[in-house]
Amino acid sequence: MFTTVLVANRGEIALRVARTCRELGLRTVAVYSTADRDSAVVRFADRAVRIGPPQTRSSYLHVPSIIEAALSTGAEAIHPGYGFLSEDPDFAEICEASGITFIGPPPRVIEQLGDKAQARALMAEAGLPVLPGSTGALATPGQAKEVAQRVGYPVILKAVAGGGGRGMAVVRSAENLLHAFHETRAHARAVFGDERIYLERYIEDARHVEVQVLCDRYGSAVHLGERDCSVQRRHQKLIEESPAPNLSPTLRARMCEAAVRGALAVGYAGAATFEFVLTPDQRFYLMEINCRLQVEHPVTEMVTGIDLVREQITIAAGLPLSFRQEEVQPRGVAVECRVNAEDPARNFAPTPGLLTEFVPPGGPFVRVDTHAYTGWPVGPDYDSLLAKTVVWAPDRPQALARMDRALGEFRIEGPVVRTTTGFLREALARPEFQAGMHTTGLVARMAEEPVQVG
Amino acid sequence: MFTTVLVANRGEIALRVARTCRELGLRTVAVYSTADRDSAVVRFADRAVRIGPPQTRSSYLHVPSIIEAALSTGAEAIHPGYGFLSEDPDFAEICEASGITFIGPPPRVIEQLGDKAQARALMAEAGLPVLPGSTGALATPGQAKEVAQRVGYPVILKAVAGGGGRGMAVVRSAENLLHAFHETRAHARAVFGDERIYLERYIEDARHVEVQVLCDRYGSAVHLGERDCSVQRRHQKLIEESPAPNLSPTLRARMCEAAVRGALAVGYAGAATFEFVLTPDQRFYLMEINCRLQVEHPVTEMVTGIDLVREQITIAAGLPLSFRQEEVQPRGVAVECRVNAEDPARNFAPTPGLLTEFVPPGGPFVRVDTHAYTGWPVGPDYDSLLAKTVVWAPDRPQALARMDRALGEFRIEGPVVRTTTGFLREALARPEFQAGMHTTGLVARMAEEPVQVG
Amino acid sequence: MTLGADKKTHPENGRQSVTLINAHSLAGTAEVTKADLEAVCRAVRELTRACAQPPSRIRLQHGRTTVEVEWPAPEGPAQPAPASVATAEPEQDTGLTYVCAPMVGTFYHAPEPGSPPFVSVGDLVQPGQTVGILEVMKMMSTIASDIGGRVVEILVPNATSVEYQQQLIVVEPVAEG
Amino acid sequence: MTLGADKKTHPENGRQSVTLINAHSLAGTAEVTKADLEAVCRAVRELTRACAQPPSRIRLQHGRTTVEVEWPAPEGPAQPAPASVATAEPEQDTGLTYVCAPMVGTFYHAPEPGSPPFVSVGDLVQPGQTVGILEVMKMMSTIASDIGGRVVEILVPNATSVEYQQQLIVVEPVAEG
Repeated sequence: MFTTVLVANRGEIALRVARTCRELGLRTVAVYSTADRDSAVVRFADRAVRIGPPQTRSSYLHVPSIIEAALSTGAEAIHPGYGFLSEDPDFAEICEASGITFIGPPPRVIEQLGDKAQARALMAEAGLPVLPGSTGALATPGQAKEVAQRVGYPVILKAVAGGGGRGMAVVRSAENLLHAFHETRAHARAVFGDERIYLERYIEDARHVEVQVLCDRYGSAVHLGERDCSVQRRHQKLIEESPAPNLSPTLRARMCEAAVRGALAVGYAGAATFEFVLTPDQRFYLMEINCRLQVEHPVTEMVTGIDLVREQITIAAGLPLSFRQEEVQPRGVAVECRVNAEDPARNFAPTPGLLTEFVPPGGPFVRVDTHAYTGWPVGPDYDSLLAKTVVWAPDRPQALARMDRALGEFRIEGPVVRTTTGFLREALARPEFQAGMHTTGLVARMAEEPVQVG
Repeated sequence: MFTTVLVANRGEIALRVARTCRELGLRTVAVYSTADRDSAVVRFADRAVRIGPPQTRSSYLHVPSIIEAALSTGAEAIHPGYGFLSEDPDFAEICEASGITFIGPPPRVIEQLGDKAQARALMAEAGLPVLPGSTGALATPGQAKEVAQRVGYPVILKAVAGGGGRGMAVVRSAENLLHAFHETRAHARAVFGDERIYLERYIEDARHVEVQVLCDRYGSAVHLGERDCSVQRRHQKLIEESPAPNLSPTLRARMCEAAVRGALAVGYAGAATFEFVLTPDQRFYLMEINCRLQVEHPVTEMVTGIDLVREQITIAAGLPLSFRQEEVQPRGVAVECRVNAEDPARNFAPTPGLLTEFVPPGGPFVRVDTHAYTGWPVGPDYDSLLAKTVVWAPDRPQALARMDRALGEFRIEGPVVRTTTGFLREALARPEFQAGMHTTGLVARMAEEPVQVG
Repeated sequence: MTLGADKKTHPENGRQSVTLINAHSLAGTAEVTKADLEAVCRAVRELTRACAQPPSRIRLQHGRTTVEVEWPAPEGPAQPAPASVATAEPEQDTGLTYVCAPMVGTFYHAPEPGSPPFVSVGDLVQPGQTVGILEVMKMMSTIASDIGGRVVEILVPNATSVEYQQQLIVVEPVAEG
Repeated sequence: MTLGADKKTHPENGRQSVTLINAHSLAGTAEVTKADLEAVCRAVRELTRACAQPPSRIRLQHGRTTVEVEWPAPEGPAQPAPASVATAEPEQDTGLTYVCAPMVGTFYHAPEPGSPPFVSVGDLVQPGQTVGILEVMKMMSTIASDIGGRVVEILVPNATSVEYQQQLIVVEPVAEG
């Protein structure tokens, strides 16, 4: 086992990772940009190294600074959190070349699965259902048109190097394809430095269901059940829960089995998430595989009792999985809501600013993962996630009532700060959500027909 | 079911009860003294009624004001929390006479079990092991001497109307008995308005293990396992956990069975706690029965997944228990630490004052029950409990590491405020506690031999 | 000595209150003693301590001592007004006094239904005179005015539930002599 | 000394209290002694210590002492915290400047082991002159002084890990002409 771990991230996830490191008896090193010098993880960690200015390119994405910080503090391992360098195969490789363990899958696996077109092909080979679409990247607009014709509209164009809901465009008819093709490609080039795109059939009114997998380095793999993340706004998840409501045990078992099979097929090690689209007629197709901890991992922790960061670390340290599949026994229902510093009334524009008051909810079966506190200046440089609120209850109606209670308890004040708590409570109150019959179209429909009060 | 519940308490427990009421869809009414006008529960509740000045006698203990507050707000039920009026049979009776449901056992049961001498006799009759001692209250010092001679020193003198660790005196030899007899009696008269005392054999180096019981109004009773509360300072609990460490399954089963039998014997309804003393040779004896929610109830909630306040309310509403004994399946280990606004360096003197900073711990498997927030003025009028920190983990070593992490995370600042977090971490670190071999003598021994640093 | 860039924040939007001090200059050249300074600081500490929120700014000028303390102004819906501690004490500004409820209960204007009220607006009351009745758990007790004066307003309708220390009747003290 | 404190609420916006302290003061041009100044500083330290948050600004004027302490007070969208812990900019008081690390790495005084250091205390440096080397992942890059002046102190020992913007060398600008 390591003695010192560096957390190459910021915000709530850096604190969350550092917490588990502390519990494992590991010394923890935080890295921070000058904007984060009073951040929660800086206060929490045993050591903190200032690595750069607020701009992520020169701080949280700056590989040499992070490697130097690790070497100078004697960190034997780096946990990348999510986002930033968490799925960068080059970073993982540089870590290993520098004698530092990257807490994540092998660089080769990150590279294979990070190429969404290649991942599609590999998984299809492993027998996982993938959506009808292009084989590999699209060479020309003509090829795109041909494939779209074959699979039928609507289709979705995706960046090969994308993921996490970014770099995608839905095309509903042939006349829009050419324009979308060029636009998506230009966007992919600008954002990911890789202009390759591919095409899949797009399913309307689908559900987003993903399976959490853990694999050790010795070929053992288990799944920790699934999460439903269908409440999304522009492909960004807002509410996640486990188990997925109204999912038949057979279908659940098939999805989980597929995820484990896929992970084993590529020699995965660490924590992976297999994201599936679930169609109204109960078919499921692989969308992508994430080679990192997910934002929404706490719901899985709440129902299984398993600390996913702990497992990531022990796997990276070379320990075999400490439990077998049959020992994973999910219990009850967990729901997570992402409270963002955004103004729903102004199209969810971020609202950075000083928090003059920040009192999170507490009490029975409520977990809050946040880096915020009274006096924290929410900066304009990073994403607007302020607090993940997670609740557990024996059943879904109780969990939803508990979440509504918890969200209502938040006291977040600041001269300019607005949050999404009210919006989330509205979403929770929608009849289709209460019934567990909602799809990824829920938020868009909310905008069309505001909820009835009373 | 009720539509409106009044919470006749303050501090963390008032908020905790109100939270569950909200989750049940009930309107909640808070009552508050002028010292508590900005309290968390006042902010949280649907209605808040100011009932009196800071002095508890004229506010939280003032029955007419609380009844009037309930009647004027349309509350059909009163939850008394713990302390204050929670075990006052007169209050329970006045509630019922006023057409308000008292969320607790029937007044007759509270009265019987509140008389500790009578409770002893009733439980002995029901076949529960009680410590050798006096039959009923002691009439004269001579009688006390006679009984003490018979059961052997050390003995403990207890107020018949006492409980919760108050009104007790340990006597180690005959020459001290007369003095202790008069002193304990005078104390009992002053504090409880009832000078009657009784005598039991006192067990040195014992453990405090208690069993949580739930009974509905139809003769069904279940236990929710036990809690070990052996870390005490002057009979006040500081750390509690479930399950009790190093307790054989047979012994656990016997204790739990005894508690259920005792509850059924007196026609109990609601939540009860049977407190046992567990001797070094693994015998257990009943100490007392508490007719209310315990401060430490969250550890039971964390391992069973059952919301005890919810059960109290549904039982009081006349619903039968919603689960059977075999459906209660404890999982993992939960530990609670009581963080008090006290200065361990000044003999745990309370340190009231403004909280200029209050950031509670969070993250995986941490629950905090607190009414404190940045800006809350900790008042001098009430007890010093600031925050109950509860953690869960699959096993005890992980739970203790997690608790240490969580306590270390607290940021509590104020010009004069001191807390017990450091002291609690020291207690957690003691080898005998880590091994689960500690007794109620732990804290006294800590004072004698300060912990070694490093 | 640490000096920062001068970034004055004078919010135009009025979201933050600005505190202005009228530094009170006394004539003469009294020396500013250490004790004076300490007294000022103590006062500031007390002020800041009394406030739930930490201040956002403190300004202390020494010669012609000036102290400014500023708090961040909460925005949006005003915080639930701290339930006014209603006492029978006169408000400094208006000179009015209030008869307040000594307990939670139901306030009645008259001894029994149909009877004329104990007092009406415009009446003169003597110290100790009964001005209403409070019913607490079926027990009736009288409420008296502490001081003498003229009844300006009756704030609570007849047969209404009141809280502890809730203001019931406004009395304007009548100047003596 | 009499101190008055008024806490008023502006009812029209229902927002923040304004605190006024009228302290008496001294006229004239009494000399402010060093002891006085220290007393003020101590007082400010105590004031700020009582606060949860570190202040964002402290202003201390010497003649007719003025002290201002300011905490982060947001205005409009986003006020990125001034990161000016260590910049190469001159400190207003001392006139000293600092050469800071542009990146996390290992700082070396000399081009290679055994060589004489680039600069020593007392040396005059020209703008742009190399004063050290930073090793970042085996890559060496030179560190230059932005301005000319005399080396006052070398703050970091040879072959030491440094943080981003960590102060390395103190340079006192030499007056021109």
